[in-house]
Amino acid sequence: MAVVAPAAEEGCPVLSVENVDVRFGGIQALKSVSLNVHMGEICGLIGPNGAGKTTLFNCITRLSTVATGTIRLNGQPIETLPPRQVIRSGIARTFQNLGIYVGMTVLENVMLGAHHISGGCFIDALVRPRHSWQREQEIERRCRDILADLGLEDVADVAAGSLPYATQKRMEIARALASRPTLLLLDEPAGGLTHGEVTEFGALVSRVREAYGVTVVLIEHHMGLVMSLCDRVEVFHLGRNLASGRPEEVRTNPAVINAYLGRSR
Amino acid sequence: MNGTRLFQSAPAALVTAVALCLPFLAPDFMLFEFSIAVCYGIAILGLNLLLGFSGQICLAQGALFGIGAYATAILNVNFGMDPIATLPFAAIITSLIGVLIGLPALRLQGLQLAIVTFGVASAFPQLLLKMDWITGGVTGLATDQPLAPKWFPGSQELWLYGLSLICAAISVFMLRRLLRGDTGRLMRALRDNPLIAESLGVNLTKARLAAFAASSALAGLGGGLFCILNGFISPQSFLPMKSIDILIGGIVGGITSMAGAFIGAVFIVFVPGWTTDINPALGGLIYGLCLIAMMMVARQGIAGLPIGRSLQALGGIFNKKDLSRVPGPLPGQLGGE
Amino acid sequence: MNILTVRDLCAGYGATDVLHKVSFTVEQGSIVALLGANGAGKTTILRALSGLLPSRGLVEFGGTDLRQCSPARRVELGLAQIPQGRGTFGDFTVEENLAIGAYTINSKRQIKEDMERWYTAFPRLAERRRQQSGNLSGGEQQMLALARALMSRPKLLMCDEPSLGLAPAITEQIFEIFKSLNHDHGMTLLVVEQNADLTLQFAHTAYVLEAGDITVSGPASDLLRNEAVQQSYLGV
Amino acid sequence: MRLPTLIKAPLALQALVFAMLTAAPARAEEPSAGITDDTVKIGISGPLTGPVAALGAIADGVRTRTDPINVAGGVRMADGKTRKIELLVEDDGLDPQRTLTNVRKLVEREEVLAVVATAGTPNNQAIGRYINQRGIPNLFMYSGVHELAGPEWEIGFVPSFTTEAATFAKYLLDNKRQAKVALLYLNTETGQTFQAALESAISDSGVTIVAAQPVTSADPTVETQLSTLKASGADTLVVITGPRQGAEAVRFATESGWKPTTLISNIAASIASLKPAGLENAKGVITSQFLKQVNASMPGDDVGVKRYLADHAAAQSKFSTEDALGQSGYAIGDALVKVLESMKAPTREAMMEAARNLDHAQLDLLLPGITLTTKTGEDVYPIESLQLFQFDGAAYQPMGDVISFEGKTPRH
Amino acid sequence: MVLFFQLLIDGLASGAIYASLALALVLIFRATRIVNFGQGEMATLSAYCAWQLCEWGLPVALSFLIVGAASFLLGVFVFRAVIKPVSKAPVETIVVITLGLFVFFQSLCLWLWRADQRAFPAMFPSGGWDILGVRVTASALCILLVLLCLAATMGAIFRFTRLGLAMRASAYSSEKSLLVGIRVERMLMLGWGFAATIGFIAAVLVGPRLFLSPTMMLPILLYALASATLGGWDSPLGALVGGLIVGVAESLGATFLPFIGADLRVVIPIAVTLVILLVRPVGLFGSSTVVKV
Repeated sequence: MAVVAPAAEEGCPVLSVENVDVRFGGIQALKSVSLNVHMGEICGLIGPNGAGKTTLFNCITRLSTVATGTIRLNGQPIETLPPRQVIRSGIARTFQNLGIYVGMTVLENVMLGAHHISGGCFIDALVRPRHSWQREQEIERRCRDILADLGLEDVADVAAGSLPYATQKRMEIARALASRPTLLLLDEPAGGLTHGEVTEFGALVSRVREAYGVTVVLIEHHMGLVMSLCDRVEVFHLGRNLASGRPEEVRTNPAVINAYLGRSR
Repeated sequence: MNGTRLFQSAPAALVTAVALCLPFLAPDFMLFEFSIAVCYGIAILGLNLLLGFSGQICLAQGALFGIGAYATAILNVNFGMDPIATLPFAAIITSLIGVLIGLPALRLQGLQLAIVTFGVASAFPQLLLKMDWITGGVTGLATDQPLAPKWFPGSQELWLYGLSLICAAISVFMLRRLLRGDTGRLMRALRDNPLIAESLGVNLTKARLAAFAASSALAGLGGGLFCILNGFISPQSFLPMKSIDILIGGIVGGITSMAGAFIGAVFIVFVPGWTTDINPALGGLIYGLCLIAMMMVARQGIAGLPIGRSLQALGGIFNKKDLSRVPGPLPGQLGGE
Repeated sequence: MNILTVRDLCAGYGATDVLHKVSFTVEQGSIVALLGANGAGKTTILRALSGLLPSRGLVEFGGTDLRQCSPARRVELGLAQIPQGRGTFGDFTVEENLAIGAYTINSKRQIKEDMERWYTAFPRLAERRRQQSGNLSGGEQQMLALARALMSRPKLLMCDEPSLGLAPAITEQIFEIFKSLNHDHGMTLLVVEQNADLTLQFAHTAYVLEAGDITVSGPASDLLRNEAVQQSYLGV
Repeated sequence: MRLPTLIKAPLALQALVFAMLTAAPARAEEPSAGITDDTVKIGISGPLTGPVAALGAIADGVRTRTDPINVAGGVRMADGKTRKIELLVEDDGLDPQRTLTNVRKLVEREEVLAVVATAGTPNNQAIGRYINQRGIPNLFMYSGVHELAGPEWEIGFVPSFTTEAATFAKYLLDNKRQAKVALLYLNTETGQTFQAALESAISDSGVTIVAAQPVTSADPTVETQLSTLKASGADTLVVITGPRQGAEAVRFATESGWKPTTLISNIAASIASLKPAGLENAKGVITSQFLKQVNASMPGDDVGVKRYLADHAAAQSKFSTEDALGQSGYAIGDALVKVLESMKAPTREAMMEAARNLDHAQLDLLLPGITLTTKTGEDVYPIESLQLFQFDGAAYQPMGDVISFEGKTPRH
Repeated sequence: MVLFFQLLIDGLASGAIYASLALALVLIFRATRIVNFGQGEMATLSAYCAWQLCEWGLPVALSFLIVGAASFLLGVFVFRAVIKPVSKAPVETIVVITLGLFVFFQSLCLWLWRADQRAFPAMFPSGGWDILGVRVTASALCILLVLLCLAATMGAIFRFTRLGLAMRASAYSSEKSLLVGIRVERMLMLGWGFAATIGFIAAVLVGPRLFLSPTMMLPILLYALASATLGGWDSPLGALVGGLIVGVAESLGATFLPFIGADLRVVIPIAVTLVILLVRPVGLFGSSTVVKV
């Protein structure tokens, strides 16, 4: 069983998860899991359903509570931050089954991503409308830029719920980018996309990494995407680290084939 | 996206037009009834903010309304303040108490919150009786009548009606400020899916309590106005059914429509009277049927009726944002492993 | 013999139609794949066939005209669907889910037998029979959804994206089960999938749906070689 | 922004109305609004719906009295004209705010001469300022607490709760000098007024209040309160509540084996309302009354009761003949007729004048010896006498004579 | 000390009254996910009908049977007439409709039978026992026993029978239920029918204690809502236990907490509910529906 050595590679990792345990009731969802992600990397997280991948994301974004272990972002421990502070510290995520607001327009959804920058103070909105309005305009401009960058400018004022699934996924990334993240967590971004769309999506993620200088961690079952996109792959099984390495190494690892990929791969 | 425009949709324009024409059309006592409706309308605006826009239910709106009324009465009776000058204080005091009532909302949602707040509404009249050293207990409180100033050429009723309209305009104006921009978005995000909102950095505690505070302030303002209009208040006026009436008004009018708030208020003030006019013995029966029929025809409230919608489409030239509610995924439906 | 005949099917949500006169047939004992991009109307077809959506056009199932049948009656006739996103009852236990799956079966003994059979086939479910199904992992839920659908002893099983969100090994396992159901029990399957690669490998016939219309159809092996299909769905 | 449009409006109209209003009292012979040569309009606002809809029988009771009069041609008033009485009834659900709205509607749209039988103390207080400013008679309020909000234009009807408390106290002082009293009272002005009055009436005597428990109309049951009262060791139970709690108290006494002397306020003591508790359980209950006992199957030879029963049948009234509230309404209607008969001019002032100078007016349903007496400036309380009754399992039997407190009702 | 135990018993007795309405509320919630504010008023109408039949000379048992069946039809009718047409409407709409039912049925009773209170035929003996100075009445005991049986039966039906499973499934998701062959509409209809019958049984139980009047259920509505919330909305047993807790807390609190007293006793059910919900947000017996991201 390959265990990742603590960041021996170049410099301090952007995200470092060390020996994290998580329990739900009587079930131990994560057992001493570790993960290091370096600057500018695209790291793939794969493993059978129920291996604890999304749970790890939830721990990082503080939607689940860590029993033991530490999670650091740029060296700062974040496992005790309140959930709403996580995005402020530079971590943005997307959700497995889409976490978008279907009743709002695309632009509004994306601007929500910048909420922690604009503040959304009720008193401000009431007594200093000009001030909050200026800030609003500024954020809108920036969000429209991001939308244009992702090719969504035409649908900016369309209700998000009426868009095709693939566009919604793209919008969710735009929203994540609006929060000026350093680390982007993508939970099954290719799920439910057709093959052509998956390829497009992969290109988008690469481009976003370059253009916005973000580090990406993604959970994915689509092996084609994982193999072509990721710099490094981390395999989970039954709440533990199973293997780690470059995509081609992992792909041929017998333990991974046995637990996850199946015979045909 | 010019949010400073006061009236964005056709129902709003219609309601405003009717409100401004009333003095020419309605006799004094009707004007008085309409002023009462405006009070309720302001309280319903508060409920709209809470239920329609931030997705939290409060069935204590009638109690908060009463707190506003008592704040005005006590400030007037015990401290000799001019009744009109007490209104801002009524709003602020009610807002603070509203935050207290909103505290359970941090843990409870939906049905449970509704029942707990309804409990508050039920206890309110008894609490007023218990605190008789300041509320006057069963005898109630009589306030000074704010007479129309000398320069005002119209009748007393017209003066009070004008006063109510000004309060309503201020409320709508403030509410619009809250609902546009970031605060508006975050409240809708809170309503449609609080978990995602939190992961987007929304401070749920602050946002929920702020919504309660703003909503209660409106209820308090409406209540203060109610006290001024009537000149006398007693616990009997703030029974739990008042909260239910306000809820009915909000939903009948359309829970995400500001114009609907006032339409709903007119409904709860006038319709019970009309139904007893049809037949005193069958009044309640007809009112009950009326409520049921109303909701079967206008499921989104009167402001959401097709006719309202087509008007809205007409007004779409002015209308940039659609604030209507599309049901988002429930927290439990997000799925995941 | 065709177990299912669909002719000129139109259906949609509200005023606009998503499907524009779709026609296709499913042969008794075959596996039929329905491919297409998001929003092409695949799920709409399944929903219309199950009677969840009002539709126009002819739908004939095992010789019965389905247009007059309520959704419940269709299940009784042997039409089962596993909806997208699993469709288990989250606050039911695993066992209750299976029991409710057999709602149309009247023989207690048969229910009991079937339950044991699927517990044997899916040992993970047997282990968790008293757990709330909402607490199961994605793969377990998909298995439960499958077992639940099978409890009604369907003649035609329709699956909406069975591989969505599942690990490759589990996807494979589920397709193996499909294959054996088809092969050993003669069950007819209609599968909607994104994973065209895998689907075409095991299906007999396939239809490609584009914007509410069937554009390509034929034996699965032909489609595997079709250039247009390869470009948009197979990623060659 | 909106003000200019508002101001321009009905200047002329407002001025006109104002002029008419101020001018009216000046020319006293000119008839007031609501009265013509052949009709007089009277308004009633009361709860016809909601939890206290039982009070709606009062309005129906008034109608029971006026309908037959209209059929017979009308009331012959002191100015020589005969007029029919047109009653207008509005529902307020006992919400003071709605009472005010209703009264305004009645006065301004329907133009009634006066309002009668307005139920509820807060409700009468809510309309006090308005009727005073407008000069609208508010006659024969149905409220046992006489805190007048518009003293110039108001007059009560039923005995004050202070009078009832004094009657009960008199009974105890005469018959049970060392009584230990447990008090179950409605936590509104009703009960609080009674409690205060009872306390002052028994001060410096052997009678003591050992426990008092409030009930609210929203309480599902009052057994908790009764258990507490029982535990206090009292030997006398005084109940000042609505009919439901009164009946519960009676039943509790039987069920729990506690047998105190029970005194029940007349608002809860009607035979009909005690029936659910079992009439045999109610044996021995004492109450005070100002209305005659009506028994439809055995009307006896009382002329007043017979007329009441005849009118009740003729008017097709919806309340039962034994309903004390309907009877009160009938008596109020009767009193209204008396006032109309003695009105010397068709004005509101004349009406108030007549109502304030009733001299031992006898009503059909008042007990013999109880009359309406008022005097301008001195006595504004029409009924200030009560008679004690005890229930024998089938009917109330009088205990002693009418106890009069004429002129002793405390003023506020 | 005798007083304490007496109040405890009194609390259980009044708790049983709250529990009976709570049981009907929980049943309809379990079967249709709707809180029917008109439930109590529908039950009142049924009780009046039963009373009227008795007045007309029918034997008590027979009239109860007839009205029990009629109540079922009433529930079905209400569902078909006003709930089914709006089944896809937002929840607020349905809330207002049930409030409309509340107003309608209350006014109907008021119109037909007027506001006077009437004696409802008692099913249980009126006596009681004195145990060390604490009075236990037979009727309270019988009500409790009947409720316990009712709650247990309902719980068992929901858990172990096909019908119960199908009703729960229909309430959970109509679409998924259709896919397994459940006739969802029929299930919802049954749910309304059963709830109306249970409501009638509740009214029969509490009628003799509260007396028959158009507003007899009004004062206990809040207490019943609190009981159901406290017990967790999807458990019949929870409703029973919740009702008893509310009853006892109220009885003891109103007497022994001087700052509350009998006049503020309405605060107690809410305070107790709040405290329990803060500790256990789904209520005592509620099953937690999994919430995950």
